Amino acid sequence: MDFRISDEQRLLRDTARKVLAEATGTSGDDAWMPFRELGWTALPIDEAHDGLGGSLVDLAFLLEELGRARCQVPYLECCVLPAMLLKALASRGVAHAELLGSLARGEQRLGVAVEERSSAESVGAFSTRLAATPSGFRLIGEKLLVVGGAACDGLLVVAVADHETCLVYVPPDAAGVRIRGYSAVDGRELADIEFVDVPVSESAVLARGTAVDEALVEAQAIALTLQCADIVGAMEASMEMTAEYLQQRQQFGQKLASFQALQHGMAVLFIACNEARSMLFRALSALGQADISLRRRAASGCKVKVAACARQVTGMAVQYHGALGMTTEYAVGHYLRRSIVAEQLFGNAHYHLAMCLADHAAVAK
Amino acid sequence: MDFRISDEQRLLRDTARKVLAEATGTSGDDAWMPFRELGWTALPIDEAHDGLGGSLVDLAFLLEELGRARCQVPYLECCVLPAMLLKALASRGVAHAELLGSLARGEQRLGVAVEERSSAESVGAFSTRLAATPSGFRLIGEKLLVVGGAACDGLLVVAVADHETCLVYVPPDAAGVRIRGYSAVDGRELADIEFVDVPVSESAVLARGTAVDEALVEAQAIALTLQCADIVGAMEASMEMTAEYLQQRQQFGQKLASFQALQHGMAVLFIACNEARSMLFRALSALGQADISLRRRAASGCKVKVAACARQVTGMAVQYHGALGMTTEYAVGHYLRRSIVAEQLFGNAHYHLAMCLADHAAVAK
Amino acid sequence: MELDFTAQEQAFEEEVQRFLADALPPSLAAKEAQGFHLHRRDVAPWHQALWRKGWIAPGWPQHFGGTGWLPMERFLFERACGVANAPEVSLIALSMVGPVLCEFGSDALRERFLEPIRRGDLWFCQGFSEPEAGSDLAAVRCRTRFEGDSIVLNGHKIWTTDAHIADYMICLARTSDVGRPREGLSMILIPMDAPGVRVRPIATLDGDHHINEVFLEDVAVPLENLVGEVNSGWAQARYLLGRERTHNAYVGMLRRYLARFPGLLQRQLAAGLDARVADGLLRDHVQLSLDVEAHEWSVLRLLADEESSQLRAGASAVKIRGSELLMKASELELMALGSQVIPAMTPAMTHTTAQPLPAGAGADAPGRVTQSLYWRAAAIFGGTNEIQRGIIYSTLFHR
Amino acid sequence: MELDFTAQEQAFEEEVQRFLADALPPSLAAKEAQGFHLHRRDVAPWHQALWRKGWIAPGWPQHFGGTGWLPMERFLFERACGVANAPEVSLIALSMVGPVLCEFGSDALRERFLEPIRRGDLWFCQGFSEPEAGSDLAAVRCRTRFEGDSIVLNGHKIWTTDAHIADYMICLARTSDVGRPREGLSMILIPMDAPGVRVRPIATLDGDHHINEVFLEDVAVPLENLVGEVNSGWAQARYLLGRERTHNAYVGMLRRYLARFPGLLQRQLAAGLDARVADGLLRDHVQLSLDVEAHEWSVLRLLADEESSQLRAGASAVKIRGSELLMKASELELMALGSQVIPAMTPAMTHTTAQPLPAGAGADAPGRVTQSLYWRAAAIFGGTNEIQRGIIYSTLFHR
Repeated sequence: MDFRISDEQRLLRDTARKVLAEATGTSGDDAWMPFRELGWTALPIDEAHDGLGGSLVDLAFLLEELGRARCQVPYLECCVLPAMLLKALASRGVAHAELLGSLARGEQRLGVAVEERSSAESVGAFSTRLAATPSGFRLIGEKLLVVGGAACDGLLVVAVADHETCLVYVPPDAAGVRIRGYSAVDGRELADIEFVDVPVSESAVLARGTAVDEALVEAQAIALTLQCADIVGAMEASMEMTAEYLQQRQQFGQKLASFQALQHGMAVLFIACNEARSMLFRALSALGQADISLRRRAASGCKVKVAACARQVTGMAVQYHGALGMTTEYAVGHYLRRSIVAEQLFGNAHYHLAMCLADHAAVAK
Repeated sequence: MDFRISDEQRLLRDTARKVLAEATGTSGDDAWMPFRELGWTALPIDEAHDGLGGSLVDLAFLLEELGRARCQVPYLECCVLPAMLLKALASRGVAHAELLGSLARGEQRLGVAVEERSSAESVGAFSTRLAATPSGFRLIGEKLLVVGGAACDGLLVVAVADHETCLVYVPPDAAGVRIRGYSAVDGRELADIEFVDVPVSESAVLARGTAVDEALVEAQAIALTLQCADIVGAMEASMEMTAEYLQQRQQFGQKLASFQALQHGMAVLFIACNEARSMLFRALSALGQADISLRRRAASGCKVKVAACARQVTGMAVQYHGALGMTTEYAVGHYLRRSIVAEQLFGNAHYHLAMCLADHAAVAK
Repeated sequence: MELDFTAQEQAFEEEVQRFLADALPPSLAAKEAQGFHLHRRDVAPWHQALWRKGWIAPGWPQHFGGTGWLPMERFLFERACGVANAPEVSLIALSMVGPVLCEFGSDALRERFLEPIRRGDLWFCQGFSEPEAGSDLAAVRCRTRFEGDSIVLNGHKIWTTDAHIADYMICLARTSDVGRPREGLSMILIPMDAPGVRVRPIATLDGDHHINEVFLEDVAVPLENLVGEVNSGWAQARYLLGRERTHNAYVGMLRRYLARFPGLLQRQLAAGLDARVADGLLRDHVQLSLDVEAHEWSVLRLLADEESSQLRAGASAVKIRGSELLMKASELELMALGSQVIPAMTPAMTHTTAQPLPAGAGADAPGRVTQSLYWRAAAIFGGTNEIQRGIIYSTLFHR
Repeated sequence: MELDFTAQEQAFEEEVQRFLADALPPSLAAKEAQGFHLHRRDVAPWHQALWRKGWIAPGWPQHFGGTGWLPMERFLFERACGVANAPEVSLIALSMVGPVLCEFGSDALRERFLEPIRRGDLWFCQGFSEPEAGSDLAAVRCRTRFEGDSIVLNGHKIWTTDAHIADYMICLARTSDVGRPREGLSMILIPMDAPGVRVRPIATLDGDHHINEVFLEDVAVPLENLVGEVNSGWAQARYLLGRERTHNAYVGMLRRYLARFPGLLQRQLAAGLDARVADGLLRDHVQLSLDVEAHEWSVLRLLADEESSQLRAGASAVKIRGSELLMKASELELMALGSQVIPAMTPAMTHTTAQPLPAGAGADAPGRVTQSLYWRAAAIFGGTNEIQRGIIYSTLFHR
C-alpha cells in the first residue's frame, strides 16, 4: 500500500486544475475540447482501443479536479461510464471495439439511459422494452435523468426483451427518439428521452442477459465511486475557499479567522474532508476485488459517507461566508448546489445505506 | 398555558434542593426520612387517602431535585410508581385505599416488580404466573431490576393467571421470596426477586385483567416522564457545575472560560438542557389527555429526547472537566453514570423510538 | 404552572383555522407550499382578507389597529397560518416599521404610514446590513448630512429583501460620529423612488430573486422621515429585537413540513420507492418530529414565562434550533424525493403550462431545493447561529 | 499510488493471526474482551509469548531488539491484536521509555533498562501531568535540585496510570527556570520504591483502579537516571508525540467492537429483544461500520503517505475520531444490551464464582459500562479533542 501520488498523476492533476480553471464558463463542444486534446477521453480505455489505459485512481484524480472546478462537462456520464460498461461487457466476451475506440478518440459522447420513472434504481426492473419486428426490433419506453443526453452522439439504452436485460445502441436522431433537455439545480445538463417505436437493428443490440446485468452493476459501482471523487474535489475546494475567506473578512474589529469557535469549526470540516478522501481511497481499492458484490457494497458505502461529509462541509462553508455565501456571485454556494445534485444522482445516502443494510443482513444470515 | 412556577412549587423546589443537598451520603431509612417528614410520600396521593394531592408538575419539580442531588432514594420507584398504579386501578373501580394511605403516610415503601428475563418490556407477555391452589394461589417466577426491591415493605408483582394479567401484593418476607440485591452503576439499589411457590391469598390479588394492563401503561407513562424530570435535574446541575469549573480552571495562562470554542460548547449544552426541559413539560401536559395511547407516546418521545440530550450534556460536562471529570472524587462524573443508568431503566431511547415509530406507522395506516 | 392550552386558547385556534379555511385562497396556499418566493401581488389577496378581518397587525398596540392578542394567541395564529400554507404578509412593514412607529414615531409619521401599511398599500424593505456591517450592526457607515429641512444620505445597503418591490426603506444610518459607534445611529424612512436610490438585484443560491443591494447617492428625504429622536436608532433596533423573540423559531413552517411528510412518503412508495429506504426516512421523520415538539415547547415557554432570566438565551436558542430543524426537515424531503429534485425548477414550470416539468419530477418536487437552500439563510440573517451561541454564553454564564 | 495491501503485507497479517491463534491464551483474551482494566500479572503470559517470538518491541530500532517492521506492518500487527482481544503489554515501557532510551539514553541506561523491559521484568508509569499542567505540559512544575551525584525531586504528579504496580516512573521535571518554560524540562527515571515516593489511588468513573496521584517528596535518584541532555525533556516528549501518530486511533479496538456486535445483537434477539428495536440498532451499526472504515483508511494514509504536509493535522484528526467512534461503538453496545448493563459489575463477578451476576445480565454485559466510561478518557488524555482541533487549525489554516 502506497499513497504517494505518482509523477504522472501529479501532472494529470496539475494540468487538469490549470486547464479546467481556465475553461470555466465554456460550454458545449468547446468545453469538451480539452478532454479530447489532453487525452482525458482516452484515459478510461485500454491501449488496444486507442486508450491510455489509465487506472481508476488516475480517473479519480481527474474527477476531483472536475469537482473542484465545478466543471459541467458530463465526462463521467458520457465517457467514463459508457467506457466502463463496454469494458465490463468485453471482459464477459461481448466486444464492441469500435465504440470503445470512438469514445477514446473523443469521436462519440455516449449518453447512458438507465433510470426510469419509478424504477428506484433496482437492477433488472426496467419497463423500457425491445419488441421483435419482422425486420429487427423496436424500442418503446422512457428514460429519465440521462446526464448529457441532449448533447451526445449516441445513446446506450438499457431495455428488456424476452425477460432479458439488453443494451441497445440508439442514435439520438433516430426516428421516434424524443429528447427533452433541462438543467439541473447546479447547471449540469440532463435529458428525459422517450422512445416511440424506435426501429433498432439486430447489430444495435450490443449485449443481452446476465452479461448486461453484471456489467451495469460493475460500471455503476465505478461511476458511483468516481462521482464521489468529484464530490471530494468540490468539498475540499469549498473548505479551502472558506479558510481563505475567514482570513480576509473582518467583523467586530478582527479577522473572522481569529475566532476560536470558527477555527475549531474549520478543524471539523477538515476531518470531514479527510474522511471523505479516505473513504474514496477505500472504495477505489475495493473496486479491484474479484467479488462483484464487495465492489457494489464498497461503492454504496462510499456514497453514504462522502455524501454526508459533503453535506456538512459545503453547508458549513456557506454558513461561514455569511450572507455572501447565499449569493450566486460567490463560488462557495455553487459547491453546495453541486453537492446537492451529486447526492441525489446515482442514489442518495438513504438509498445506499439501505443497500449496505440489506447486504449486511444478508451476510449476517 | 402558564409556565410560571407557583409559590408552593417554588417552596417545594427550594426546600428539596436544600434538604437533599444536606442529606447527601445518607442511606437506607435515614435517607427516606425527609421524604416522609416533608410530606413528599404524600405528594402523589390524593387527600382522601392522607395524601397532599400534588400534581404531576409538583412531582416533576421534586424529581428534578432528586436528579440534581444525585439522590439514591427510590422515591419514584417505591412511592410514586406504586401510588400511580393504585390510583389508576382506583379510577377503574378497583380501590385499595389502605395501601394508598400507607404509601402516603410513608409507612410502606412498595417495590414494583414488572420486568422479567427477556420480557423486553412488552406489556402482557409475563411468564411469572399465579397458580390456583385449594387454599388460594401460589406465585411462581422471577422478576428483575426491581428498584428498591431489597429494602421495601411490600412488593406489587405483575403476574399472569388464566391468561389475565394480575397485580399481586407480596410481603418481601413471605415464604419462597428470594431477594438478591445489588447496586447499579450509579449506586442505586436494585434487586432480582425469585418467587418459589409463594403462597398468595385471594385478598392479596389486588386486581385482574384489562384494568391491570391499562393501569400499568398509565403508571409507567407517568414514571417514565418523571424519570425524565430526574434526568433533567441531573443534566442541568451537570451543566452549571461545568460552567463554574470553566471559570476556575486555568490552562495556557487563561481561564478555560475565556476560550470561545468552550463558550460555544456551553451554549450547545444549554440548548440541550433547554430542549430536554421543554420536552418534559410537553409530556407532563400530554399526561393530562384522555387518550391513553397519546400519553404513552408522549412519554416515549420524552424519553427519546431527554435521554439523547442527557447523553450529550453529561458526557460533554465530563469532557470539559478534563481528567478531573474522569474521577469519582468529582461530582460531574456521577451525573454521567446516573444518566447512563436512567437511560437503560424503563427502556432506552432506541426502544422508545421504536415505540414511537410503531405508533406512527399505525397512525399512518 | 398550567401546561394545557386553555379552553379560550383552543377556541381561538379553532377560530383562526376556520378563518384560514374560509379566507385563504387555495391557489395561493398551493403556491406558498411549493416554497418559491412570492411576489407582493401574489400575497395581496391574503393581505386584504386579513385586513378586512382586522387581523393584519397582531403585534401593534390595539389603539393603532392591533388585535390585542396575548403572545400565546399570536403564536397560535402564526402556527395555524404556517400549517395552512398561508404566506407571510409584508413582514418588514407590519413587524418592524409599524411597531417602531407606534413606539417611537411622531403623530405625523403614524398618520402617514400606519393605515396604508395595514391596508397593504405600502411595502417596506429593511436597510440595516452593509457590506462591512453584517453581524456587527454598530459598524453601520451609511452617512447623513442635514441640509435645511432634509437629510441627505449616502451609503450602500446590502441583503435588502424586496428592495425591488418596496415603496419605502427603513434605513439605519449614521447621524453622529461622537461616542460609541452604536450611539450615532438613526432610523430614517426613504421612499424607494427618491432620486439617488439605485437597486441592484443579488441572485441567491435558491434561484429566486428576493434580495438586493441598495446604493444611496445624495438621497434627500424630509427631516420628518427620521423616526423618533436623532441617534436613537440602536435603541429602536434593540426594541425590535427584544419583542420578536420567537418569530425566527419557524414553528408554523416546521409543522407544515412535518404534516406533509407522511403523505409525500406514501406517494413515493406508491411510485416505487424501496421500502427499506422508506423505513430509514420514516425513522428520521419520527426523530425530527420529536425534535420539533421539544422546539415548539421551548417557544411556548418563552411566550408564557414572564419571569425567567433566561429569556434572551432562550430566544437565541430557538433561533438556532429553528434554522437547524428547518434545514433538516427540508433535507429530509429532498432525501425522500431523491433524483426528482435534481432538475432546476422555476415557478413558471408549475404555475403556467408554458414550461413542462421534467418527466421524473412529480408534483411534490418543484420548489423543494429552492426552499431548502433558502433555509440556509435562516442560520445567517438576523444574527448568525455563531453570534447566537455567543449571546447564550454571555447571557447565562459570563462573569 | 497503490491502494491494495501487498502480497507481503497480507502474508504478514496472516502470520500474525496464526501466532495470535497459537499463543494468546483464550482465558486472557476473554478477560480482555470484557474490558475491565487488566493487571500486570494478567498480561504477563502474553508478554512472555511476544518476547519469545521476538515481537515484544516492534517500535524499537532493530539493533536494540525491535522487529524492523515498516509502519504498515506495525499497524497490521496492532489491528490483528485488537481484533483478537490481545491486551496491550506494558505500553509505557515499550512505547515510551524504550524508544526514548534508544534515541536519547546513555549506553549505561540502555544496558540497565532495555533488556528487562523487553523481558517484562520492569513495568513503568508515566509522570508527565500535574494538577496545573494538564493539556499544557510546558507548565510542569515538579522541582529538582542537584546534590552531588543525585537529583532530588519534589513534585505532584497526577493521572498516573499503573503507578501502583510500576517499578519505575519516567518523570518530566523542571531542571531550569531560565528561558521559555518548555526549555527547562528533563526526563528522569525514578524507582517507585525510592524513599519519598507516595502513590495515592484515584478512583475513576469506570469503577476500576488504574490511575493515581504520585507525590514526590525529596526523592533522590542518581544523576545517571536523567535521560539524555539536561533540559531536553520537551524535545524528548515531542519526539514521542511525533512517532506515535496512529496508536490513539484505536483501529484494532474499533474493529473488535464491530466484529462482535452482530453476534451480540443475535443473542439479544434470541433473548427477546424487540425486532423493531434491533432494526434501529443494526442501522446504527452499519453507519458506524462505514465511519470506522473511513477512519481506518485515514490511519492507513498517515502510515503510508510520507510526503504529505498534513501529517500533524491528520494525526490529530484520527485521535479525535478514534475517541468519538469508540464512544459511539461502546454506547451502541449499551443500547443493544439495554437494562442488562444497569448492575455495577466487577471482574470478581465474572472471573470467580464468589459473586454471581445479577439474573438479568447475560454473558455480554459485564465490563460494558466500565469500558464505555473508560473511553471518555480517550477524548481527554494525550491532549483533549479541543486541543487537537486547535492543532488542526493552526497546522493547516493559520497564517
